[in-house]
Amino acid sequence: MRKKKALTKDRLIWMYAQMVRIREFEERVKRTFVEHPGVIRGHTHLGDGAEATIVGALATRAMNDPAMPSYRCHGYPLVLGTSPRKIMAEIYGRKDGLCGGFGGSMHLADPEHHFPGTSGIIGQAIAHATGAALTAQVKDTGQVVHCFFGDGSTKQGAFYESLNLAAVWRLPIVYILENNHYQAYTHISLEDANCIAGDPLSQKAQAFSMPGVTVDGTDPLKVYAAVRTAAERARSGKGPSLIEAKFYRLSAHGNAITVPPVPTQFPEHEAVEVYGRKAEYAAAKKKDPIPRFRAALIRKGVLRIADAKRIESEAQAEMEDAVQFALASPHPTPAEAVKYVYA
Amino acid sequence: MRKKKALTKDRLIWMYAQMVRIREFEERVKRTFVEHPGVIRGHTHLGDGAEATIVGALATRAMNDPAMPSYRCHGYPLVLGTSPRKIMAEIYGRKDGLCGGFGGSMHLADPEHHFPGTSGIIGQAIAHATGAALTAQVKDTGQVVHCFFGDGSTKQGAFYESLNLAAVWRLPIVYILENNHYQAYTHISLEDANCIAGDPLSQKAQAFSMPGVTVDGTDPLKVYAAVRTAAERARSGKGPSLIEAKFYRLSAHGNAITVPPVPTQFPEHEAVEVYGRKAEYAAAKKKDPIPRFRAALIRKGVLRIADAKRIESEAQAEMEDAVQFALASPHPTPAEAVKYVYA
Amino acid sequence: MAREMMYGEAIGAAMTEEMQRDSGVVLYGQNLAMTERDPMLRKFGKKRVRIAPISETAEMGVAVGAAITGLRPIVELWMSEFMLVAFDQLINEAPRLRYMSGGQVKVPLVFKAGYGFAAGWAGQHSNCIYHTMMGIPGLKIALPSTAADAKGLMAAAIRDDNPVVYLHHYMLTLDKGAVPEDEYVIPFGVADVKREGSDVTIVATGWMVKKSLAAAEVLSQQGINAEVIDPRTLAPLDIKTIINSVHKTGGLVLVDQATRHASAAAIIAAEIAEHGSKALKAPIKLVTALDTSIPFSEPLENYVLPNEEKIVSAVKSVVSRQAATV
Amino acid sequence: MAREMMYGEAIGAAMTEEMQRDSGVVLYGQNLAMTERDPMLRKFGKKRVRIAPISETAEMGVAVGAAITGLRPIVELWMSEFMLVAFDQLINEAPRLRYMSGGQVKVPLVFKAGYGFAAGWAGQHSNCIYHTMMGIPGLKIALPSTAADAKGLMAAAIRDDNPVVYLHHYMLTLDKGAVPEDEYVIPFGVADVKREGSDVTIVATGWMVKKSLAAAEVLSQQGINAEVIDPRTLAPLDIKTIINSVHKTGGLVLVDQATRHASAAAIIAAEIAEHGSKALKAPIKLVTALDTSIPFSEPLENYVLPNEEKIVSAVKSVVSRQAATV
Ligand SMILES: Cc1ncc(C[n+]2csc(CCOP(=O)(O)OP(=O)(O)O)c2C)c(N)n1
Ligand SMILES: Cc1ncc(C[n+]2csc(CCOP(=O)(O)OP(=O)(O)O)c2C)c(N)n1
Ligand SMILES: [Mg+2]
Ligand SMILES: [Mg+2]
Repeated sequence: MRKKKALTKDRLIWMYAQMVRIREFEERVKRTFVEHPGVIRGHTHLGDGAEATIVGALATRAMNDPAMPSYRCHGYPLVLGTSPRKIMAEIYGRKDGLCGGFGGSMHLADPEHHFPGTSGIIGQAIAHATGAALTAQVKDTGQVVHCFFGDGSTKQGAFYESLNLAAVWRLPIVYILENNHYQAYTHISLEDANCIAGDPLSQKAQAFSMPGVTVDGTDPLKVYAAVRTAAERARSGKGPSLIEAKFYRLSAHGNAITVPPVPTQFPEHEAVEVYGRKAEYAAAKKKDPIPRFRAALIRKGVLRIADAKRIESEAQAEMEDAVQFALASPHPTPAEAVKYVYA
Repeated sequence: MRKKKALTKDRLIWMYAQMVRIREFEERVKRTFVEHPGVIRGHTHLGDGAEATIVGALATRAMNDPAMPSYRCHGYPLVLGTSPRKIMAEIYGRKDGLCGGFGGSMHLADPEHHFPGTSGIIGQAIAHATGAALTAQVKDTGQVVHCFFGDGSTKQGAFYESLNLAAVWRLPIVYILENNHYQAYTHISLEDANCIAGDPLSQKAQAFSMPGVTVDGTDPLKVYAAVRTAAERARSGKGPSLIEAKFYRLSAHGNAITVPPVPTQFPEHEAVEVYGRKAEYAAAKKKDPIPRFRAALIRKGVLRIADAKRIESEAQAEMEDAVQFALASPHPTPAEAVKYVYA
Repeated sequence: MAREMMYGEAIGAAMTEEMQRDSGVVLYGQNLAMTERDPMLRKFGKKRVRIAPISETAEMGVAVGAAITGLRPIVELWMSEFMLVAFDQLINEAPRLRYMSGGQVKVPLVFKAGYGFAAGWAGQHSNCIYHTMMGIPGLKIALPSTAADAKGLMAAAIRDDNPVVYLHHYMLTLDKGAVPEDEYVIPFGVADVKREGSDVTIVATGWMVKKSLAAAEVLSQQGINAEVIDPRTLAPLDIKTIINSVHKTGGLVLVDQATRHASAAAIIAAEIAEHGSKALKAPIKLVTALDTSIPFSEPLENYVLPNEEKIVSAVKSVVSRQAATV
Repeated sequence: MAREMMYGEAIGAAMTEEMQRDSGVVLYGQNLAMTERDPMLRKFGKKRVRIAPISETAEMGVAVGAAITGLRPIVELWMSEFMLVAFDQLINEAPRLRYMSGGQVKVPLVFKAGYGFAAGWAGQHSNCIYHTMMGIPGLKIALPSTAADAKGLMAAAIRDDNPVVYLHHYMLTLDKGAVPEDEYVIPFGVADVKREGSDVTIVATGWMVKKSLAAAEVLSQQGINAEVIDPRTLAPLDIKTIINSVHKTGGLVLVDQATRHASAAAIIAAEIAEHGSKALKAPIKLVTALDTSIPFSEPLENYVLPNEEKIVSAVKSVVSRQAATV
């Protein structure tokens, strides 16, 4: 096996910056519910807590590898290069949104930045990502697809069917199982047989004789290492792998589901709100990937405090600008609604 | 663990007789295509080769345990006590058929004999069987459901979803994976990732941290032992198991699919017809479970040759009678077709 | 005795009452009964009230298998579109098993789901897909428009020996109405005249009943007296009440939140075209969603969905053509 | 140049030609290309022609993902009902992704499946479920009734930049007809007049076109000259050709192998009721399957399905009512 190049200092700093950008973006989405009530409609899901997994995985990208997550999808395109302005405007349902206001928070798509689209229906996008890997294989592009989905989604048939098919066809794809311990309001111990038995969810890979590993999803370097190995395997024609990244979602599943005219708002995390387990949530907060990665980089001398602060304030400014841009963007013209039905 | 009672001599002979009955029945279904062309319409699937698995599993039944297989379903109700006359008449589409001619070969149902029904859609009946196990658990009947399905069916999402749910709810069910090496015309090595890797399909159980074992499905005693352990586990509230029984389907998948007025007929086995692998088929024939079990029982002094012959000629007479009965049965009255839509 | 109740509450009341009445009724679904404090769990225990994994195929298939072996499951599916991942169980299993068995088994179950959530849920969560379930012999479909109907139809759904899809409208969840406190069962296949009128007939379901009643108020101020009918169940479908009304009014406007070719309105129009066309003094008019998926942004969403104004103008055009015929 | 070809062959011919034309077209499905001898495999190689496991959700979902990233997949699904286990991909993914992306992606794919196999396949394999796919904006549906149409519509389906469900009728597989040998593409949304006539209009699809043409022959011997129209695609649906015909004939019989409320016939009836009722001299009549699942036994199956006699008698009743109007 060829020796793996270590991540450069610049790359590590880039990774930290991306994590911060995601966090700052999501924070502003969340704040919008308070500061601009009514501006965000429907159901919006945040990626705070997932930053290390998202960035650790995407840091391994090469050859324009596509990223295909679920409806909890704000973070990925931010890393791929999509303008936060467009993402925020989409979440606000504005004309300048990434999808012109047609898709919203759950349905971001930016094919130009190798983000082909998402689905709001559990598990189904795992098959789509597998299809993107088919394209890569047939067209011999050298790409590896990064497919992200939740722990809950592994209870959907689409997950198993896709993994078997990808293994049989040896498709170039890495399946990244984001185990954030919850599917919506349900703790994983209430619905997953592996979890109940005390086994890792990566064990599901054995149903397809596929490599399956579990990593600490709060550590971007651990995620990086695992995904990199899997991506190399995939790129060399050896087929898919399953990587379970364990972390904790830091906000509630999504904004509370309300019926108009009751305004939408963001509740407390389910650990507290539903299960009354404050200690569990407090412990998770302590493992927040961002301060931990920051501290580690500073400890290793990769990052100086001043640089960290600059990164943070730049991200804040960038995301604040995204909010202002989105607020200023007009709504789409009603009659345009009949566009885009057919190609 | 309490000591397992050995099978009595009578029970072993009963097992042999059931295997012979299934074989004789299926032989007559197959012959009908030649001897009475046009009498069987649609798609008919035979269980020859599966006898050891069917009988070995069902010999463990207790407390009116239900059996729920796929559309390849003639053998099971024969063992449960359904009259072969009624089954044959159903396959011929007659009024005296088990389902009055409404269901046909793929949709036998005999709830009185604990055979609640089948589905022709791959994988879906695995969920139904899981539901029957829910009934047993909620009503506290002590029953264990015997759920049978093919190797191909493990490629359907319903399989995985059902096993996880059954594990989480600890339902009293035994999942019996009939690995007959083919799904229709496709050899398992073309579609199953475990098989391609040289691993047993019972490994899929690990996706649910569930016991999974592979047994020789041509030996009814091996199947019996494995299913018995699993059934005891299920009956004692410990939840489901997966048992892979490996055997070989001895006839083609089903009658050739023809468009009227081209008559239906039975082709050669796919190993020969599709893949040209005559040796494979010949080897499977040598492992035919019936002569092997016969020889074993005779060797052990359980069965005398004379008794074996009596069993065989009785089964032949019984199944010949079923054919005559079914041929003589009238077709249902057309206007009855609108019955049974609603309860 | 009736009590003011929200539509959502009324559904829960019927479920609770029926579960009290019949110990064979079980309830499960995703994200319900998560903790011991859950009121249904406390009332009916862990055997009868369960949380399920995100596995609609298993959830719905388990219900089918449980139903044919003696339980009466209610599956909470939340949004009707989620059933699509398991549609075989709805279309090709639950309604077929009795028939294929020659009447030997019955399949008493309720698939409960909300629909039509026109509140920014975008392209995959807020469409109307009930037409996919129509014309499936063996399957019944209820879609209540008021709190009282919500209760009475749920009770009937649970008692029915056939598979029933019970579709509640998300936009009506908080709407209040008088609901009978005692046992209240609304027979399937009986349309309800929500407003009597003499000039024109409006047929609508779910949220569109509310919109149609609002439109009828506007129209009455303009001297047009519209009758508003809610079929309440799409299968069985009570065409007779609609034909009787059309015989009285001579005009028919069909309002449906679905797209045109996915609407129950089109099915009703076909029935009237075949069996009631003599009574019509003007052609039928359909008011449906435009032919798009539901867009996210509010102005787009509003544009594609039927509303009061669209109903008013459709009714007026029908009434004016009726007048031209006389 | 045309050549006599079977309906089934014509489909294969179109697929082969289109795969030759465009290297982005790939084909996969269960139980195909099992060995190296497979002709499609030999022509197009292992990358473009593949066998798939029994995993409709993955098969169809993979097609969606491949389509949005640049391939044009054809998925062989064999029987339309098998799609039900993966219906979300058909109804809620393939047709929605373009719209939700604000027009950024396109989803060029073909879901190919047979249907209506009235040959003893019983309750789960021989129903008609195309109505479930109607009214789904973004989705197109083709269902050819002749060998030539089979070729021309398949070519169009593969070239279309949108998801297309291509439904071929099993009972027509061996039927022969003249098929253009060169490139032959039939535009979607253009109905075909299969038989010209002046007295009454019959609209039918698939196998029912054949039955309707046979009925028209019988009727012509009785002095009734029926026009037979095949819409060929249900989405888009060419209503104009039907309305024009009705303007000529004054009478309309809609024949559909599906049950009444699951029929395309009902949708067409609704369109005519709204937009063409003036031309009608008698009420529309629907000839559909009876409201049952398809029973196994032959006499039962025959009883529930539409046939020549039922069509003839429906046409006669319409024609006699037309006459009464004049
Ligand atoms: C088929 C289907 N069933 C149910 C839902 C409702 N739903 C939306 S998000 C969600 C939880 C998903 O959990 P997980 O996969 O762990 O992802 P996470 O939200 O934790 O990132 C559920 C059940 C859905 N969208 N689709
Ligand atoms: C959802 C679905 N897809 C495809 C089919 C067609 N089909 C019928 S039987 C069969 C093969 C099943 O193989 P397996 O599960 O191994 O059972 P076996 O026939 O070998 O007993 C297939 C693919 C179907 N009935 N349902
Ligand atoms: Mg999760
Ligand atoms: Mg098999």
